Amino acid sequence: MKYTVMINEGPYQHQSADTALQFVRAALAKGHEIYRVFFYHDGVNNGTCLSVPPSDDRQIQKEWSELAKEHELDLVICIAAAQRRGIMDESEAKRQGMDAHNIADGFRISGLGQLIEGGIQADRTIVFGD
Amino acid sequence: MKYTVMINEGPYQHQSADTALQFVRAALAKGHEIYRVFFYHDGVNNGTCLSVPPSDDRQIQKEWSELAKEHELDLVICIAAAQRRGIMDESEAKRQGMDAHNIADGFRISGLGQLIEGGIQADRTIVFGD
Amino acid sequence: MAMLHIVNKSPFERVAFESCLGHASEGDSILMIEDATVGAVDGTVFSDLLKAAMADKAVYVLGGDLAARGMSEDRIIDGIKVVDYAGFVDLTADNEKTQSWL
Amino acid sequence: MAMLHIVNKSPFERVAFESCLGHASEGDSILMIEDATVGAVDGTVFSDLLKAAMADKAVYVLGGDLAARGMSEDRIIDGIKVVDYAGFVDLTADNEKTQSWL
Amino acid sequence: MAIKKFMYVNRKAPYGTVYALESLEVVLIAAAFDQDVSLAFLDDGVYQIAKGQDTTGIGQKNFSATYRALGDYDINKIFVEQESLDARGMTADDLMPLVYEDEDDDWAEKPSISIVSRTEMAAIMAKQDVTFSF
Amino acid sequence: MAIKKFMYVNRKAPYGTVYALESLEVVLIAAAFDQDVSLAFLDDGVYQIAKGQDTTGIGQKNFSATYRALGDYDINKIFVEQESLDARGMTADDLMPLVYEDEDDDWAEKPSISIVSRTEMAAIMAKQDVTFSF
Repeated sequence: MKYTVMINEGPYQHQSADTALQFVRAALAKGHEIYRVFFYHDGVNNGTCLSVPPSDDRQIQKEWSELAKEHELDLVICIAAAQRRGIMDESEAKRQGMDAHNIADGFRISGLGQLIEGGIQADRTIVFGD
Repeated sequence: MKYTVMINEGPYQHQSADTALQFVRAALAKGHEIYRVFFYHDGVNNGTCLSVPPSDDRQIQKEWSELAKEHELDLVICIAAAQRRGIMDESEAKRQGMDAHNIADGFRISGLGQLIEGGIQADRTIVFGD
Repeated sequence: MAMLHIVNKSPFERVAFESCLGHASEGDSILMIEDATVGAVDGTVFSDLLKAAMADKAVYVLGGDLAARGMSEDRIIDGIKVVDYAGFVDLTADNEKTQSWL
Repeated sequence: MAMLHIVNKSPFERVAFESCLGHASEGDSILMIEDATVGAVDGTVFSDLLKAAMADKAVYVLGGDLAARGMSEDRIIDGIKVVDYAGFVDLTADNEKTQSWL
Repeated sequence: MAIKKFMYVNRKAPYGTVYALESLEVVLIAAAFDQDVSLAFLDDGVYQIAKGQDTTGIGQKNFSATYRALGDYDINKIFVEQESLDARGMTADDLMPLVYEDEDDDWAEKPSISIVSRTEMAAIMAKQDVTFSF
Repeated sequence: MAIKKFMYVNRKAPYGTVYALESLEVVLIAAAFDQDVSLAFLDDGVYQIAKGQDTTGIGQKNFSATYRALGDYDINKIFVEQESLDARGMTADDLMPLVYEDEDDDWAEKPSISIVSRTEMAAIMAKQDVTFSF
């Protein structure tokens, strides 16, 4: 079965960011396909590379990056939501004249159309939020 | 009157970040002293310099930086909460071996003791959150 | 030693406002801000509870938040006072302490 | 065309769970995750409402979330099935569509 | 590929959180995809389409006018729950008059909003393929 | 400077949001400041000190043992609301046995938790100088 997953909350503040990660892992373990993971609202904060949680805590952002690498996941961060919240890739940083960017490995920034297209293509669309 | 203000939510997702800013402005306009503004939980995300909201929208992070400059505000971001969420100043970035930092002008990163000390020193402590 | 209780949650959505009413003491003040402002409107499933609390507590609503949600001041319960951010600040100064109901 | 309703809010804190029950159709399934799992416990102010919904809907609870909040499985309402994340995935596959109550 | 039924479920008040605004941004994009789009407003979501919204006092942009533009994007299936209005002391008169021009009826202007009971809303929800909640 | 009364009000369940954990982190720091510290657990906050918490299934750290350490930090005024327990089908037996050693009574071990009515909780809240809510 082909899934699109939408994540609306950032890491640590709301468990929905954890649950989504666990759900995606479990779906992959069962042989399902994750067509796309779309990060919206504060969910875009899952894609920062500057997070350094305590070493005995889970590393949500890194786990997404690793999972993406292992399973070639398409992790899409909404550009409009990301701009409001300060998540930026290298090309956007250049365009904005910023000297830093903070997007983690395995994530890409794109538009809301990717969410709708994901909903059209997938057999199931699941929303995780607050 | 001397105030300490605590902000527990990030910009844009929850209005409490806006309300806190408006409250601090109004208190300053009335001649009160803002002893400290302490950013905790997702509130630390108010201190990113990478935010680029639409030009017709409010610029919450920049407004804090400007207000801090104008009134010499002490804007303190909790270090533990910031590390989880990926808000980092230059020295912490160096210490962590990161090549980027994203703290906005006028904010400093420090410990939770600053919140308690703020509560002790101020005549009033006001919490803004979700 | 009066306390200002600050509520920012809709009474139709969360239990915070009701919990606030259950814990505010006689002579305390209650200020509705953000989504809580819709609780000031009369004729809702919540208004009787708020009116009962007004017997021995002062109730305020932040006007800008009420207007943003399309609710005009002539709809609110008689006796609720409308304040702006400056009035919000005054309430925190006039009461000895505050408690936020998040 | 059965639907899986996913609820993650405590029924004691927010109206989302009650709203879910009011909108789920006969033959639908309801899965409690995160803070909603405390709603599975029997003998609460919410349990009668949930039992009534179980007359024509299947109800599930995510076991890991229930345990995290200190509630053991022997306290939950008879007939609620405990699942893990794999079971969560199965429920989304077995139902034609899902709706999250946020 | 067959057209899918997409529903956008709005249950939260505007301005207190960003969900209303960013939900609307999704809906506007969705209009370009030629799918079957419905919007549901229930619980505190009914405040999103309340008329007379005035944000001058809070420093946020008033985005309520955008709902009026939905008809131009062929988004005209807007369901509002009666019970949610009742609980909040509101009636249909408190909502913005959202309309669209019906191309099958000589572009006559028609209301986009249907006030439905909770039971009817449940039946509408049951018919969707993809449900986005905010 | 006079000692102030600080109260930490906990109204949310643990793990579903970070508030419980990060509130506890504040309380541990607060212990170093020689102020008068009280903790209130009401509404869903009572789950924070429920016994038997087991987080192995959700990948989060179980921080409930830290509450047991509060007594060692001289934090022993912990108020739990009876009505909140009742509504959730819980009793005092469902809570972790939080204790402290009373230095004024030959270090006798005493319970830190007081179960109070809503009316009593209101009276306790009214006596605080600074109230932190999470």
